[in-house]
Amino acid sequence: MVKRIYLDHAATTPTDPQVVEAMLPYFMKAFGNPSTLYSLGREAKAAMEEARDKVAFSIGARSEEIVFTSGGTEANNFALEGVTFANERKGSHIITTSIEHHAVLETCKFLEKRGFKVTYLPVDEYGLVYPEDVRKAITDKTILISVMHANNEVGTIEPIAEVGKIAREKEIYFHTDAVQTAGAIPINVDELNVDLLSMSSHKLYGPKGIGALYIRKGTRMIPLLHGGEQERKRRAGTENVPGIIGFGKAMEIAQAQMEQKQCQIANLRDKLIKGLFERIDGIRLNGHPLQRLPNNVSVCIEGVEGEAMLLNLDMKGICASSGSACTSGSLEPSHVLLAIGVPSQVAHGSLRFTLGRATKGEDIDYVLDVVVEIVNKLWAMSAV
Amino acid sequence: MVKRIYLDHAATTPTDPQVVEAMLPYFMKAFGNPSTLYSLGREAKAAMEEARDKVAFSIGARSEEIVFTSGGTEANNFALEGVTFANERKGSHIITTSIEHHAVLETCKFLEKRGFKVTYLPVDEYGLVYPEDVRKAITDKTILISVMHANNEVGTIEPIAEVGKIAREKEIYFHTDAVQTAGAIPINVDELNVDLLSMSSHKLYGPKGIGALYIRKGTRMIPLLHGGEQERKRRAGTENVPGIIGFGKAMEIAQAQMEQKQCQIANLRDKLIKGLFERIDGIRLNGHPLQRLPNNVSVCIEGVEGEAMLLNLDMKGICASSGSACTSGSLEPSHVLLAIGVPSQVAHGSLRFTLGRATKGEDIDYVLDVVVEIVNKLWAMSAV
Amino acid sequence: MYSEKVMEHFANPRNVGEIENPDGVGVAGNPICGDVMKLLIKVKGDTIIDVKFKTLGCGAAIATSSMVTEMVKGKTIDEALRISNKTVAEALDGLPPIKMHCSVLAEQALHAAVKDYLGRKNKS
Amino acid sequence: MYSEKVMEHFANPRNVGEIENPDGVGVAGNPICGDVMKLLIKVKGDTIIDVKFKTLGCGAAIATSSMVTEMVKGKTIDEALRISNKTVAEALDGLPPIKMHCSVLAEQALHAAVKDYLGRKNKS
Ligand SMILES: Cc1ncc(COP(=O)(O)O)c(C=O)c1O
Ligand SMILES: Cc1ncc(COP(=O)(O)O)c(C=O)c1O
Repeated sequence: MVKRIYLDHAATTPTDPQVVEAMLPYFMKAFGNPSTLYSLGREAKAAMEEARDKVAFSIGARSEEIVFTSGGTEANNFALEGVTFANERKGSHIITTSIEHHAVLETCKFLEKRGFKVTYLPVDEYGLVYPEDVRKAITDKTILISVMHANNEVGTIEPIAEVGKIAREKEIYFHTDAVQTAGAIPINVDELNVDLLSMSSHKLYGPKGIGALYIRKGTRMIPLLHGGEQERKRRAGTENVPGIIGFGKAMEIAQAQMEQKQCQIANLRDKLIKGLFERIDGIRLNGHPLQRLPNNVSVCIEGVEGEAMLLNLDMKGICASSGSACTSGSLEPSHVLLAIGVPSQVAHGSLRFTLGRATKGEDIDYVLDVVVEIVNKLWAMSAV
Repeated sequence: MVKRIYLDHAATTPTDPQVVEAMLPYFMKAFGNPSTLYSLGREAKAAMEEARDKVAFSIGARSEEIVFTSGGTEANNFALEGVTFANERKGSHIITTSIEHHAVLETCKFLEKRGFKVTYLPVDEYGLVYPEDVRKAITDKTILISVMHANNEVGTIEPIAEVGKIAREKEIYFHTDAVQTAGAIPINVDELNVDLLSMSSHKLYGPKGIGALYIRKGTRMIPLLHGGEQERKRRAGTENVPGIIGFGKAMEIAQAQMEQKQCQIANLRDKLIKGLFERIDGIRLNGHPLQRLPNNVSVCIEGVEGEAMLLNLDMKGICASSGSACTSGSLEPSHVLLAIGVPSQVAHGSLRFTLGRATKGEDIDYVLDVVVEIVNKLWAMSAV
Repeated sequence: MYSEKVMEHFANPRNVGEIENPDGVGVAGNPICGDVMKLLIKVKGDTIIDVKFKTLGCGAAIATSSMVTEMVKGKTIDEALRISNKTVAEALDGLPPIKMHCSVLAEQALHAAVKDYLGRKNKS
Repeated sequence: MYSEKVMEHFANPRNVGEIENPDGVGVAGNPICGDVMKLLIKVKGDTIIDVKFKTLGCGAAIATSSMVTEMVKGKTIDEALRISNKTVAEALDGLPPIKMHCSVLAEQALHAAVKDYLGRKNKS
């Protein structure tokens, strides 16, 4: 058995043992439907509301402003469709960026088919959106702006507070996809000036299949999932009680550890970047050198192909990614790398390591040795 | 501590211990994202596909025809929006019934707002839809028919195969909400002549937060959740791996026990109905006397109010429901009871017991004693 | 959903029953809406010396009926008329928003009973 | 995703390298698409007696390169021309649909190398 070094925390994280323990009673014991009025249901409901408090607290929101969803994708779909369908009398224009996650981009494409207009703002070579570009794109038909908090591929953290200020000034709803930042770096919805914010539990050591959308009080929107009156009539469907409890617990743990972990992980990140640059020629860092997620190392290495690297890394027990996990099945180079101006032939050589709570210094040493070995092997084999 | 007798299995079921056990390895050990190509992700993917096989097998479908969703509500929303939005060039008319679950009815209302026309067919006093009514309602603009397999409140099982035959003849897509029947009674999508079929794991001793939509090969539809390319591009979002594994296991267990449990539960159901009718005057059975779910006892008792009965039952450790769990927060009597012609003042006295695998004969005896006691107490207090 | 006080009154409702030859009777609500409340009072001088209720309705309807009878017993007619649905709800440590209408029924039944009493008094 | 055979050829690719004074060289693909394959052959009489490859590309690209060199070694020129992308993919126990284009590259590189050889022969 080779040892395993998991460096793909942006794709998903292992569920924290304490989280699993917190969930367990809600499968077989307190399994009631929270909409029922007998004690078994009330018990589930009370636990669910406690979890909601924890999630709300972690982003400086009120509990009533949190709606649980099945994950980050649903939260993004909900934010975009919920606001646009409810406000189409006011206008039909949406502003977003060219580096959003597919859950935003594909929803925009769906909305375009249904008559909405979407502006996809460019980003600079570091993946930064310019608030002034947002301001210029606003028309009197604009009803929603959506800019991600941090990019999942290249790790760049966007100037959300500044964009939010402009949105507020113009009285336009502002959504941010915080799937990569929630639980990782401090978030306060008032400081960020956002009206809607998406989160996903499995990115922060919680279970898969659960997420949340923060909806500022007073935001006009319709549900994405229609049916029963759960979640204050904003999201129908029997609540995923164990998932919600797990998400709440995961968020609580993330908050408690954030300060310390953020720093520890960023140090290891810098060690890995430094090591790669010292040992490999023709390497470039993707994303912003400073304004970046504490756990993200995204590079392109010329003359190698991403998948070949990943398979070799896997044989050495290292889990990494090339572009985003979602696109690993497709042949096109990542839309994010193209948007920041990486030439196609270089983009094919992208490699992303995303560190986690359990990552150790010796893991980084091992990874560096293995990467260098693999790159040399592939270079020796290369036709270019 | 009073003992607890849970008779609200139509609202939700306790997760089977074997199901929880099957899920556990996928939280902390095989936690990989199934879209990734390293072994940790492939392992999760393989387990997920095995679960898909089990779900497909249980309804006589092929694995590629199963798309996992976050539950029954999402499956219903997906079926209706997915088909109508993809086929609006062909027509804009939908046929459904007046006794569907809110997840269907509210989605229809949403679609009406977006320009579709919906026919809500009436049912007879037993809650039965007449296939001939379906045939008559079809126009050359009809693109979808949706009729539930069995009603969650009154337990009536609908003549799906007959409706499906008509739909097939007229080449119109046919969806059935099988949330109350999947795992409870035999289902075969070919015999039922359905193109789409909704299921929900937590109704069959699986975890909450997971469900599935069967989509017959060749059915033209678009996704409800837009984003990544998961589920063969039909449902975006990182897959809820533990939930999917749990659902698969729950379905496998349900299939294995179905024949035996179906009979055992129906016997207890009949014992409960008989006992209630022998002991309480002015009681009526809701739903069809024979064509009904094996576990459903739905009655109306004159001169008492549902919630008062539920609270009293809860004090005696009995979990039951009045109307559907979703509507327990609202003041209107259930739309299903009104649709089968129960007068408002009687509908307020509705009581539903839904039995489960663990229900015993002595539980029924206890429930009968308690119900009689409570009804007498409430009658004595009544102003009418 | 319900406060402990509501549940306590629901589980052990006070003053359920009838009064022979009541001095005032008030009814509020109707079975089609699901709740019917009947309140009977016995008055001596200006004071309500006995009060009973009968209610068909939900937990909140029964609890507010019980509570309003407790509040009104021993009060003068004028004091009784000053009891509003809000004071009943407050005395129960609050009601869920969708159940506030039950406290309105209690107020209506009480006021109807008092008016019935006043009407009879004026006639005699 | 990949068959064991693909992974085995990927992990231990056969015939990687260059040939000094090759008799034929074929290149297929381009770096913008992510895959470039170079195939070199040495021919004696009508038989391919040596073959080497160099590839920049994904797992399937490397495995198909390796496999095609194995298949072609010792074959006549005519036999080599009859090797299609399908036979290469089959020899690898199949490829995922989105990776079939890699086997096409292998076919193209091989045929290009053979044609290069034939071209040189005709010239000389
Ligand atoms: C930035 C971003 N948004 C949205 C998502 C989608 O979240 P989920 O997979 O939980 O639906 C992801 C992860 O896949 C992400 O990284
Ligand atoms: C017939 C029917 N359809 C749909 C649903 C919705 O399922 P879920 O709560 O899993 O979203 C339910 C249960 O609530 C149901 O009984």
